[in-house]
Order: sequence, then structure tokens, then C-alpha cells
Amino acid sequence: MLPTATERRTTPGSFDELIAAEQRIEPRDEMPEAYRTTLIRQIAQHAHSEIIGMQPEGSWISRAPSLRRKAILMAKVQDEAGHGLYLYSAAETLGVDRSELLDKLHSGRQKYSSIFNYPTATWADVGAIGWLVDGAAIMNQVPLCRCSYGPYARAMIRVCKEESFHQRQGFEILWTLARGTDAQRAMAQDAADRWWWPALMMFGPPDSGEAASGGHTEQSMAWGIKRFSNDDLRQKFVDMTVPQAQKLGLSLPDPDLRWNDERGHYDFGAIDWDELWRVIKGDGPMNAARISHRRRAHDEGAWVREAASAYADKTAARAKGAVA
Amino acid sequence: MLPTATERRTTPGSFDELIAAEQRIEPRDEMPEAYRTTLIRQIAQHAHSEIIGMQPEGSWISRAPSLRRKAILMAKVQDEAGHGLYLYSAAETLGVDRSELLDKLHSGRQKYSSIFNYPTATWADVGAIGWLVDGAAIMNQVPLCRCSYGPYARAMIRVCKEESFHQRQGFEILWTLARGTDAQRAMAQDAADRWWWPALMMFGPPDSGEAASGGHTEQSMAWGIKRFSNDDLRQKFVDMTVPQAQKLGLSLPDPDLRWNDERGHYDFGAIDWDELWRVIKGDGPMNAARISHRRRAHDEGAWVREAASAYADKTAARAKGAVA
Amino acid sequence: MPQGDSLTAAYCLHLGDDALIYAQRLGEWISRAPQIEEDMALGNIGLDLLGQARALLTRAGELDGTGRSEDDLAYFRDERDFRSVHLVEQPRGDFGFEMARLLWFATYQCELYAALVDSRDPVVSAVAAKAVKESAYHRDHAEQWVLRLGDGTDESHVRMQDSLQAVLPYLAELFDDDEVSVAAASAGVGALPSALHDAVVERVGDVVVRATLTLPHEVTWRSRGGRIGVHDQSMGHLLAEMQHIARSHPGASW
Amino acid sequence: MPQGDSLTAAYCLHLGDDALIYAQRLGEWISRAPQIEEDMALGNIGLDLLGQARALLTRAGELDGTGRSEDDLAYFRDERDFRSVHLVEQPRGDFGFEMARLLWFATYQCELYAALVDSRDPVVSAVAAKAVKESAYHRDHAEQWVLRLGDGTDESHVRMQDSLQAVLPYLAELFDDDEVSVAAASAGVGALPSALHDAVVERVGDVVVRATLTLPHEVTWRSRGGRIGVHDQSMGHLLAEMQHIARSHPGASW
Repeated sequence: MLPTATERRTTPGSFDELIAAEQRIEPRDEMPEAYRTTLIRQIAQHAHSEIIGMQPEGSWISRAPSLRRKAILMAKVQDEAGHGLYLYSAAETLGVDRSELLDKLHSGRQKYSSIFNYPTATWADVGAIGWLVDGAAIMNQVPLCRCSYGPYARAMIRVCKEESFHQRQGFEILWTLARGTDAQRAMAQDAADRWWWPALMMFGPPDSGEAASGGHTEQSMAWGIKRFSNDDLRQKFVDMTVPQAQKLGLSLPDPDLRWNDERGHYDFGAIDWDELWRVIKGDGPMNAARISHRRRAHDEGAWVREAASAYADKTAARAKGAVA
Repeated sequence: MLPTATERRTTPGSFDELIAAEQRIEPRDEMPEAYRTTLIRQIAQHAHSEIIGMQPEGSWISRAPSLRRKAILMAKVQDEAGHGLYLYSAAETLGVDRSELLDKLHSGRQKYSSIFNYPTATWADVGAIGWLVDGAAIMNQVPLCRCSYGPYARAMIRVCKEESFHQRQGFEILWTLARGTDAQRAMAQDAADRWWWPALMMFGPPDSGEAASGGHTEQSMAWGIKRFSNDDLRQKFVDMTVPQAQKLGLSLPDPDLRWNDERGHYDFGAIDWDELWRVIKGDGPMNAARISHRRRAHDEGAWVREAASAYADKTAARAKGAVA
Repeated sequence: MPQGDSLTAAYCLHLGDDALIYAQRLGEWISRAPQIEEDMALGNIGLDLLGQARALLTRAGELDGTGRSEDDLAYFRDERDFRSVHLVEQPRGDFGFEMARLLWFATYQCELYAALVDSRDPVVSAVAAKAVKESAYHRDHAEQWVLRLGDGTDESHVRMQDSLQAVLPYLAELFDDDEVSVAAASAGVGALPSALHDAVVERVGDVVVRATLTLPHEVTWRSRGGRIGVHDQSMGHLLAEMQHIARSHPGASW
Repeated sequence: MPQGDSLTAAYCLHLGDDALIYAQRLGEWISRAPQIEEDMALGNIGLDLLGQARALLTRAGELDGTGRSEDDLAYFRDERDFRSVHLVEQPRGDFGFEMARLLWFATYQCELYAALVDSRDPVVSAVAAKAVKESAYHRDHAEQWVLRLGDGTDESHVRMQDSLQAVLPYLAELFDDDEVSVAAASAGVGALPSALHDAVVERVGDVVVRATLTLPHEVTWRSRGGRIGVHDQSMGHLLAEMQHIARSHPGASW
């Protein structure tokens, strides 16, 4: 719901003033409830995506084909856990707690990025995820480093730094495969073919036309949560990525993909929005598997978390007893 | 405990008469309690060995290097389950039931052959188990086909037929490996090196000398449960197996192994009885793992067995209701 | 779209890979079943499927012009080249899950092989003639267990119902009319997957009712793509285990 | 018995294989830990161990005259050529089992690397200088968890006690004076395993007592033979998974 004109109070330091002045909103500041809930939903979804995103690549840690790649991959998946933690912490500044958000993830009441519902069939997928998925994520996230909500913006600065490192690593994996044996080249091309369209869908539905998502974007822009439209970000991603694909020597699975001199951008083919909606609604290839993997880890660890909290209570009580 | 002279009644068809006449004892016949308990212990141990023996080879079903070998191996391990069933049934004719015997296996109160406490490190071990372990088992078991207790003897006839098939398959695996690549030949030799001494120990402690097991053998012989001494069977096994090893082109890890013209047998080196006792006492490499694997399968299946018996009860009750 | 012999070869891979991968999963039960009779039964079913797989992969290698043997196809293809459905790839669950999977898969195979007895390809037809009996036995075995578990104890009832739910997402894929199957069906070599659907659902539905269970049908997602080489995440791990030794000794005989 | 460079190479395989195989097991925890902080911590520990393994395997390949790389040694040796102990090979259990294993292994590594800082081999000495700090962190991490679990809830107390029992059979092997270690110790390259025993047991024993647990010591069997290539049954399955892709593309670079 858009704030009405009367809600836009202009007392010094008020929410609207801060937003208008492109100042950061901090946890202690007053903020409209809709801003708060929008942010919670968005940050939680982002955190969940990091956590669920550990699985498709994590499945390759045990099989990474060289020890150097195994180390890089372990470090990367671990970074994703770290990103999840920053982001849950940022969400917690808005008055929710992590276990509540995890419950919502596990019960399907909060989403994560649909991209992680695709399986990782070959080692080249690890490269393609780094190159395309992290590449698209960065495109989405860099503007969030200037997001109006301070804790989120600061978390994103840390996340983006590591993501661009991951993106380079992914590119490097594909670079090596594309210059390797026939089987390795085929593997790299196959991965590019499978991940290209899902990566484009990561920017969300178009901002106009039949498939547009309505006023959502507009409000987020007004609040300084969103800085660019989905379509603009998608175009930027395509423009950045096509030359990289050429450098890799990989083709992209879109016959309509070509440079448009007039627009100064690459044209690209129509996205299969039905597929996106299907995957978002939970009909992705790995949907149930991702959630049940996550839930199992959580459930199997319940006794550990309970023990940790019982121990913390005991220790605190003993400390108090010692003081008293 | 040996039966005393007065216990050896000679009424027609009595236990002693039947034994003396080399007739079969059947479940309905009277028999000394010691005969019964000796048989239960022996048959149960034999059945347990078949069941535990599924594991070392079973571990290779998923990795068998050709589909033909995979099929043969699956069939073999399945045969072992079948042997276990025949033998538990034979034991049940003596007034115990299978679940009782399984409990004793799981709790360590009954033993299984220590040979199955060695791990199967390579595919060649599947061959070596067939060739040496099944070979030794057959040597032990063929005389049991003439055992005085009918149900046991009949079970052994079926078992022996299949075992000799398994032994040939094991020999054939090693034959192929020994004529294969360098790595395959090395694998075959390594397996022969590791399984040779444990196979010799399968015949049990010597019948005389320091390590002898005392009057046990003598009583079992008198009862027609045992037909040959441990040492005689071991010698027969060595005499049979050494030429097979030569045919395979594999050496056996015993510098003292050589033909003795005078004795008309192969001489062989001293067995490390400490190792045997250690493994028998439960200090075998895979002891705990074998039992915990078995126990886990049993525990995880408890709800299934309970359901089957509840369903059988319901069905019986319904049938009765329908009749009444 | 392949035609003639290469179409038949492609179709044989569908059938053969389903059988091979499920045999691999069933093999994992041996020494882990709830009772020894079941170690034997599941081993037997696995052996039947392995036999089907061997014949069908051999046929695929004969017809596709590459001269590959059953072992070349089983051990030296990569994940993306397998054509199995997600149902058979799923990791081993509890015994209830296995009986739910087996009930559906064997009932599907019964209908499938009954149709394939008349295949124009003599090998497919011969495999089908044998397999139609085998799968009837597999189906009966699963039916018996679903009855026992559904109508057994409270616990087994709940677990069996949960298992029916757990396999649900993987069922639709069995009846997808993929390009190869459609072409094979119209060439008189194969059966149209969608044409098997109703008979399978009816038969399973009947068992489920007799087992005092209900057939779930609400599903927010479903598996797709096995026939074009998009597999469950567990598939790569299964292949690692299955192929490791063979690939470690290229060119060796066993 | 190898001497000189080949002795050092053989000794590096002991250390390197322990680290490699445990890193492989710890990697299995990532995305499966009880809380996200633990996904990170176990990943970190695994990474440290993997780093040690890479340096030590590289050194082994330099010294043994074969010119093998870290990857040749990790991916193209067979089970019988690995030199790891059974403790690190054990399949992933619950979190209590992992903390029991880590407590023992990291405490052992602390003592081991403290001794190896003075190794005559410059690479072993350099690896030890770094690893002695890493393993102290690993040990502290395990200690904290053993305290929390031992002195946490009734359930966690029981589970942690069971876990101490579960790892017990694999401990003696850490302190076995095998031929290579004895020779490496007397050459001033390695540490004598038995000489580490008392300090490790004392340190772990102290933690166990503070965690309100008891240190079990009754054991009817114990693992043996890792250092001569006799491994746990699970080892072959671990290697299948670890080596499958590398072996599927012989000669490829990654």
C-alpha cells in the first residue's frame, strides 16, 4: 500500500525526509509498517536463497575433480552460509528472529530464489552457477548496497565483494573446461545451455506488459529499496554476459540474441514466463528435495541447538550464582 | 558333557542305536539335551555366518565392474540369504525360533564365522572370498551332508550344491583378473595374500597340541555331527587349493608351503593362533561394523515385521468371522 | 528425432536405463531388509530388472551404430546421457517408500510390457514377453506389502500413507509423452506412455483402497526431464558408486 | 622399509591422507549442520585439513621419485594405497559423533604437529608450524561442543556419551608405532605415534570430565591397518565418490 500524502510527514529526521535525502534508515528510526514488512520479506528471501543455494553446489564438494577446485568450492559454499548469516542478522534488526524465518522457509511460507530448484548435473554446472547465477545476483545486488535500509545495505556490501569473486571463479571453471578435452567442452556448453534462461528469469517478471507484477516495483523504488527495474537489470546482465560468453567460446541458447546498434544493447528472445511461474509456484525440478534436505538438517540438529541453549542457561546461572 | 554309559540306552530306535547304525535323527526322535544344544549352537552359528557373510560381498554389489558380474554377485549374496533361511529352519526343528537366534546374534551371545570380520578392500576380494572362503566352507560342510541330524544334513545338501557353484565363480573372477591388466593382476595377488591365512583359520584350532580345543571335537564325532578333525580338513583344503593357486598363477603367502612326498601332502607354515583368538573374541577389523549393520537393518525393519504380524492376525480374525 | 534403428536404440535406452537404475537401488537393500525373506525378494526383483537392462542396453548398442556393449553403456555414459526417470533414481528410503515406489513402477511396467509384447523390434518383443511375467510378480509382491503395511499397525498405516505421498511427485513423469516414445509408438516399436496411465492408476488405486489408504493427488511440483537427461540430484552420486571401478580400469575385462 | 626421501614421502602420505579423508568427511556436513554457524565452522576445519593434505601430498610426490601431483595422489591411487586411519574414514554420523571424532583427532593433531615443527624436512616443518595453530582452533571448537552437549540436556548427554563410545575403537590406531612412523621418527622427520598418547588422553580426559561425561575404555576390538592400506569398509565408497569425475576424464585439467 502506498503511503498517502498525509502520512508523508516532514518533521526533521522523519522517515520520508531521510528517504528524500537519500539518507540511511537505521533500526532505531521510525518506519512505515509496510516498509518494514516489505524489507523483512525481501531480506529473508535473500537469506533463504543463500542457504538453499548451498545445496546445488554443495552436492559437488565430494566430487570436485581437483583438490584446488574442491578447496575453492568448499570456501564458496561456506561464504554462502556466511551471507545467509549477515542477512538473517539484518532481518533481525527489523524485529524478527532467525528461527522464525527458518520456520517460514521450511513450511513454504517464505520463498527463496527459484534458480536453486534446478539440479546440478555436471561439474560444469558449478562453473555456470558462478558465472551466470552469481553474475545475475551481483547485478541485482550491487544497487542494494545503496538500499535505504542501513543494515541491509551494509550486509550487501560484504556480500557483493565475495560474489564478484565467486563469479570470476565460475568463469574460470568454464574457461578451463572450454579449453579442455572434447568431453569437457561439451559439458561447459551443455551447462551454459541449461542455465542461461533460468539466469535471465532471476530478474523477475517484466515491469510492463501482460506479465508485469504491478505496483510492487514502483513502491520499492520510492522507498529506495529498489533502484532499477527488472527489465533494466536484465538488459544490463545480457549486455555484460554476451561478450563473456564469446570470450569463453560458448554459444548461448537464443537464436534471437544479437547486438542492436540502434538501442546500443543486445536484443534477446522471449522468455518462457510460464516456466518461471511454474518454478516460483513450487514446480521446480528440485523444489521438494531442496526443502526436505534443509528441513532434515534442521530437524536432525534440533537436539544440538537445544543442548547449546540449555548449556548457555546453566552457565549463566552458575555465573550469577558465583557473583551472588 | 559326555553321556555316561548308563545313559546310552539301547532300546530299539533309541538315539544311541540310531547313531550307531548311522541312521538319521529326526525332530520327533528323543535326543540327549547336550546333543540338542550342541546342534542348535552349531546350526545357529552357521546360519548367522550366512547372514553376516552377505555384508563383505554385498558391499560390492553397487560397484561390481560389469553388469554380468553384478548379476552373479547379487544372485550369490541372495543365495546366502537363502542358506541362512534353510539353516534357521533346521534350527527351529530343535525347538528354538529364528527371532530368538537373531537376538543372540545381535547381542553377541552367539557367534558367526570370524572370516567375515575382514573388510573387502578390492573387487578381487569378491573373487578370493568365493575361491578361498567358500572353498574352505565347502570342505567343512560336505561332511555335514552326512550329519546325524536329518534336517541339518538336508539343509547342507542344498547349501553345498550352491556353494560349489560360488567357489567356481570366485575362481573365475580371479582367473580373469590374473590374466588382465597389471593392476588387475596385482589386485588378485593382494587378495590371495590377505585371504589365505584367514581361510586356513576357518577350520578352527588344531585338534592336538597347546592350542587344541579339548574334548569338543571328540564328542561331536561320537554324535556323528563332525566327521573329520579340524587339522584333517585343513590339510585337505591346502592340498586342494595349492594346485588351484598354481593354475591361477598366484602365489600364496607362506614360504614354508611345499609338497611333502613322504606324507603325500603339502606342508605349510605355522598359523598365527593369536590372531585367530583375537578375531574370535571380537577383535576383528570389522566386528562391530558387521553387527551394527545387521542390527540397524533389523531395528529399522521392526515396524514392518510388526505390521505384517498385525495384518496376519486381522486377516485370520476376519476369516474366522466369515466362517462363524 | 532419430528414426529407424537409432529410434529403436533410443527407446531401448529409456527402458533399459529405468531397469538398470532401479536394479542399482534395489541392490542397496540386500543385507538391509526388514527380514531375510525380503533380502531375497528385493534381490530377486533387482536381478530381474538387471536382466532386462542387460538385454535392452545390448540391443541399444547393436542398433545405434556405435557398437557399444551393455557395459560400455552402463559404465561409460555420463549422467546427461542416461534416460531414466526420477522415480527410479530416488535414494533408498524406508521400506514403505520402497513398496510405494515398487507398486507404481511394477504396475507401470506390467502395462508397458504387455503393450510391448507386440513390438516390431524382435528383441524388445522378446524382453517384453519375459518381463511381463516378472513385473506381474513384482507388482504382486508390492501389493501384498502395501496391504500389510496399510492395514497393519497404526504406525505402518501412517508410514505407508506418507510413502504414497513421497513418491507422488515422480509419477507423472512415467506417463509423459516424450518425443522418442511418441515416435517409437508410431513406428510400432514402443508404447505411448500416456496410454498406460489409466490402467496403472486404476490398478494401484484399487490396492490403495483395499489397504485402507487414500491415493494422494495434490502435488505442487512434479519431476520432469529424465528422458532428456535431466536427473535427480542423487543420480550423479549413484553413478559415481556404480561406475567407479569400471572407469578406474579402462579397457579391462572382468 | 623406505629410507631418505622415500621414507619422508611415505610419512607425508600418512599425514596427508588423514587430512584428506577427514576433509572429505567434513565436507559432507556443509548444508547439513545443526545451525548455519556450524556449516561454516565445519567447512573451515575441512578447508584447513584440505590445505594440509595438498601441501603434504605435493611433498610426497616430489620426494617419492614418481613426480606425481597432489591430484595424482588423491584421485588416482586405489584404496590399498591410501594410508589413512580408520577414525577419519568412518561415515558421517550424528553431530555428537562428529564432535567426539574431532575432539580426538584435533587433539592428536595438536600434539603431532607440535612435535613436527622441528622436523628435519622443511616442508613437514612448515606445514606443522601452520597446522599447529589450526588444529588448536579445531580442538577448541570440539571442546566447546563436547562441553555443551555433555552438560546440555539429558538427551544430549546420553548422545555425547554414546558418541565417545562409538569412536573408541578407532583411537588406539592413532598411536600405533607402525614401521614408517618409527623410521621417520628416528630419522628426525616424523613423530613417534606412541609418544603422543599420554598428552592426548590427558587433554581429552579433562574435557570429558568437565563435560560431566566419562571416558570409556572397555573395548573388545580396535581398528588396525590403515597405515598399511587395510581400511574401513566405507573407504571404497568414499573413494568412489571422491574420484569418480577425475577418473572419468583421464589426463584432463580442471
